[in-house]
Amino acid sequence: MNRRRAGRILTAVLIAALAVPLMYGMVQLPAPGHADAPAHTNVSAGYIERGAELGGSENLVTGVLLNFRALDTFGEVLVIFTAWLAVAAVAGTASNAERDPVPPSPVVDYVIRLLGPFIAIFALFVIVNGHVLPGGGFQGGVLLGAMLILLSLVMDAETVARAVSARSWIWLRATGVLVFAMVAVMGLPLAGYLFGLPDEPGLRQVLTVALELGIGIGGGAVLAGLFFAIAGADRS
Amino acid sequence: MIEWSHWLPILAMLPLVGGALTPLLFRHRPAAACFWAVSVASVTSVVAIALLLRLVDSGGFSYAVGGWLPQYGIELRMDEVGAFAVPASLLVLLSLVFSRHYVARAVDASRVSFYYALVLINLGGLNGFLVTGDLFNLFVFMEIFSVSAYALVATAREPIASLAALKYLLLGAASSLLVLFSVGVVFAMTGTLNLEDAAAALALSSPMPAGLALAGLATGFAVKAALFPVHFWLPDAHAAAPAPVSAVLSALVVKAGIVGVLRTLELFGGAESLLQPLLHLVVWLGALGALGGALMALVQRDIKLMLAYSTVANIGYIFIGLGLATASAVSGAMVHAVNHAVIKSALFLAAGAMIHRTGLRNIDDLRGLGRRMPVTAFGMAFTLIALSGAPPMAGFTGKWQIALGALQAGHPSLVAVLVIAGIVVLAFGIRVINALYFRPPARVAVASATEAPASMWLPVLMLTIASLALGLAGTPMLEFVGPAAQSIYGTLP
Amino acid sequence: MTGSVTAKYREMRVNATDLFDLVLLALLLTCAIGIARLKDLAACAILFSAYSFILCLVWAHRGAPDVAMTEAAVGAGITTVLFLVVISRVGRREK
Amino acid sequence: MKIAATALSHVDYLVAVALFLTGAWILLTSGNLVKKVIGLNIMETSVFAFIVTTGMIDGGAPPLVAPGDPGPFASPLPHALVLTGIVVAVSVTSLALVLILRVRAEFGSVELDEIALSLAAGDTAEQSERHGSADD
Repeated sequence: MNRRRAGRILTAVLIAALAVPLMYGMVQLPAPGHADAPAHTNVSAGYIERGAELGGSENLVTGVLLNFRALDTFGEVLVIFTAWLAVAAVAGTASNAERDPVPPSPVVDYVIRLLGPFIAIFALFVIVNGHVLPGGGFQGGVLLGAMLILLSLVMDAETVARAVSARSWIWLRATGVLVFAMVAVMGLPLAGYLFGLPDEPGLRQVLTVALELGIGIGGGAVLAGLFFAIAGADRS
Repeated sequence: MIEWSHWLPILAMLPLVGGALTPLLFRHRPAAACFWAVSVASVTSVVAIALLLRLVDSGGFSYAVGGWLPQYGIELRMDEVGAFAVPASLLVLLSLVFSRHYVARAVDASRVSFYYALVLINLGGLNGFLVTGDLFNLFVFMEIFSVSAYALVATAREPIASLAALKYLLLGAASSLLVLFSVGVVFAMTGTLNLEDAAAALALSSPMPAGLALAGLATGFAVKAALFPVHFWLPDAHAAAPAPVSAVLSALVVKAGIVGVLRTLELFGGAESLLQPLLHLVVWLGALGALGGALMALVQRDIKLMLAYSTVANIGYIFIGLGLATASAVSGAMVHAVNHAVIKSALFLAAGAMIHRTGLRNIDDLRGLGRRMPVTAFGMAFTLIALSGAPPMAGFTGKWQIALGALQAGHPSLVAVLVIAGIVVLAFGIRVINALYFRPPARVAVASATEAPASMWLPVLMLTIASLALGLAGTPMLEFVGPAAQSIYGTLP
Repeated sequence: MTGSVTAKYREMRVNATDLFDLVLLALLLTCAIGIARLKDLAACAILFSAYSFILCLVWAHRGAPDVAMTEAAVGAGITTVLFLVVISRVGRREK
Repeated sequence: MKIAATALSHVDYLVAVALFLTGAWILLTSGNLVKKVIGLNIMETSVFAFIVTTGMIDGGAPPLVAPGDPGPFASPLPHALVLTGIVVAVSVTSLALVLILRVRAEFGSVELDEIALSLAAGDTAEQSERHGSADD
């Protein structure tokens, strides 16, 4: 107990010692919100000036994610797929999930079952409108995942997990990676560079929505998979 | 005719997508998964070698992903640091070959395809990390290889593996955050994420927030590289992981931390006044790590723990070289990073083959194994001597250059540190060799052991030969990294 | 339809730090310190959810609706659910 | 007075630092593994908060750019970075939680003190066994 106390005091000293230079350094950064800070005048200015036209998305965040910095987003899709691979490799697979012994109240049960389809439609709306509205593939995917998790709370994880065969689940989870890789390779003939999107607006639109859908479905399936694996992990 | 530079993103994408496909295609067929993984790694190695030849031929080149101007999109580039992708791909390839029989025993059959997928994704993350010229992209690829590395440690069946992996994860995630925080600071200061652009802007900027970013990046990458005193996650994680994973982690994943430090030095090359104090600190931490790691290795009884501590020592050498900041020391450090990768993966694979055949991992228990497993034991003995830095072999070149650099920089005491650490390494090497060859078997498992299958001893043998060949090729290697070592430090002597 | 929604988002202009922001930031700190002090893990997880939700308000108010949306779903939603599932299995008291 | 003005203009950054340090405190001092992961998450979100703030602009609209809108707009780049960061964070968190469940299954606890005790007990058992058998 004494040792723990000494450790806490030592940590407190360490953190206090860190706090001073951190705070001192941070207040010397350009103040947030000022239009003449480098964060706004350099690359960002270019994005805002011509990003919508060149990137093909009025929502510049989507343009940056899917077009300008597509490789980062590919990495992001891969990280979350890797997380599922990792969880599955460590914990066992979804089929080991066992039902939660405490049934939820009938009201919760009813409300969630009622909400399910609406959440799914909203998720789809968020996914396909990502280029004009806030939102996009991953946000919609999270909503899809959240819907599956909610459903598995009232229906029991195994029923939801088994709604689709184990084999299809894996393919669904990899959708993001596979679609992204395909669009990236198509960039070579269409735009001259890997990860490039074509200049022709119609085709670019189609590929953007394909990317969003891939990321959304893949992300949602992965998040649900993470939940299934964790919910049943210690009994595998 | 496709432009050469298009292969640069493919270097990373190929193992990443190949890895993602592994559980999709071969979930219930471990042997096919292995074959697939080996094929993907082979093709990646060919791509890496072709890019290296291109680099030697025509100097560095870059690729604008998506065709955007570098600062708006992401720039990938091939330079002398990126050339580390060649040993990375080849070492992962050999580890995958080795895994074939090892994993069948060490990992549940239903999870074998996940194992191969994670190894390939790890390689993809490493390759991307090596060739990217963008700060945030560096972070993304770092997370790819980190997350897969945490999981790979936990694929081992030993109970301690999950705890070691969790410790690795908590520390690794905190260090990644420091890197991300610094990326944010650099963005707030310069408004760009491109390494070259940001470096140019940082050279002109005010010292304090830049110092914050430098400290964050240096600490973050030092944790990933297991520099003393933030090395404590390494021994458990590397010892608990399955042997081929230990080889990849010790040879490559900690080296990615070194590469991160190299990129940091590049980023702050123009801000000499900030770099100097940090470099001094790094030299002495490296010296402490070299001595401490070697001594800790000497007292270990578990052979994999011994090798893991020796990695801490070698990371110490490399940091001494980087911190000295003279041309010969830095090129020595870069060459030693490659040589140590080859030697240490040979050692971990040999140790893995012994554990696979006998189920024993204690050095005293392994005695007398030299006769029973001649090729593996020879590989281990030979590379242990190479590790100590004996002249014609691979460990020598880098350490010699670092020692020369220490003398040039006026630190003769560092040479003493290097020599003492080398003697300690030789001492534990002799201890193992003595046990393997000059002691009678004490365990039934040793007396009845036979040589490991060819998929195990062949990689060990190839790495053993490589550890001699790289030693003989010391001068060309130094010449190759020379320009990079010069340019990394910008204005420094 | 999307046009009118977009217009609504455009009206969400950021002002220089005002009282609303300061209150939110203070709440954030309170939540974080509460998590540090509480010994009940389930309470910590719920508090983390609240923390994420406040953060999401801050970001919505800072001109980042995309990030706010993601944080609301991931931080306040999925991460919290994962925490609660794990806590229900490992016990909710911290020693 | 000047200090107060600077602190107010940088209040977001200062709060981010304070949150980062609080998270670090939880990560370092808590003996409970789940609590450590919560601390890690607080650290992560604090860094995200900092990065989002770098893109903020006074009087600016969200980066939804339609022709004819004069701006100013918040910078989209930090938002994109943070979106990626959030995904990475949830990935790492879920892996950590699964590892915690496995640690719990193997050591019967998620408290570091208790795990250390059971590890020490296991070690001495192993050593005495080794002592008996390897004594040739």
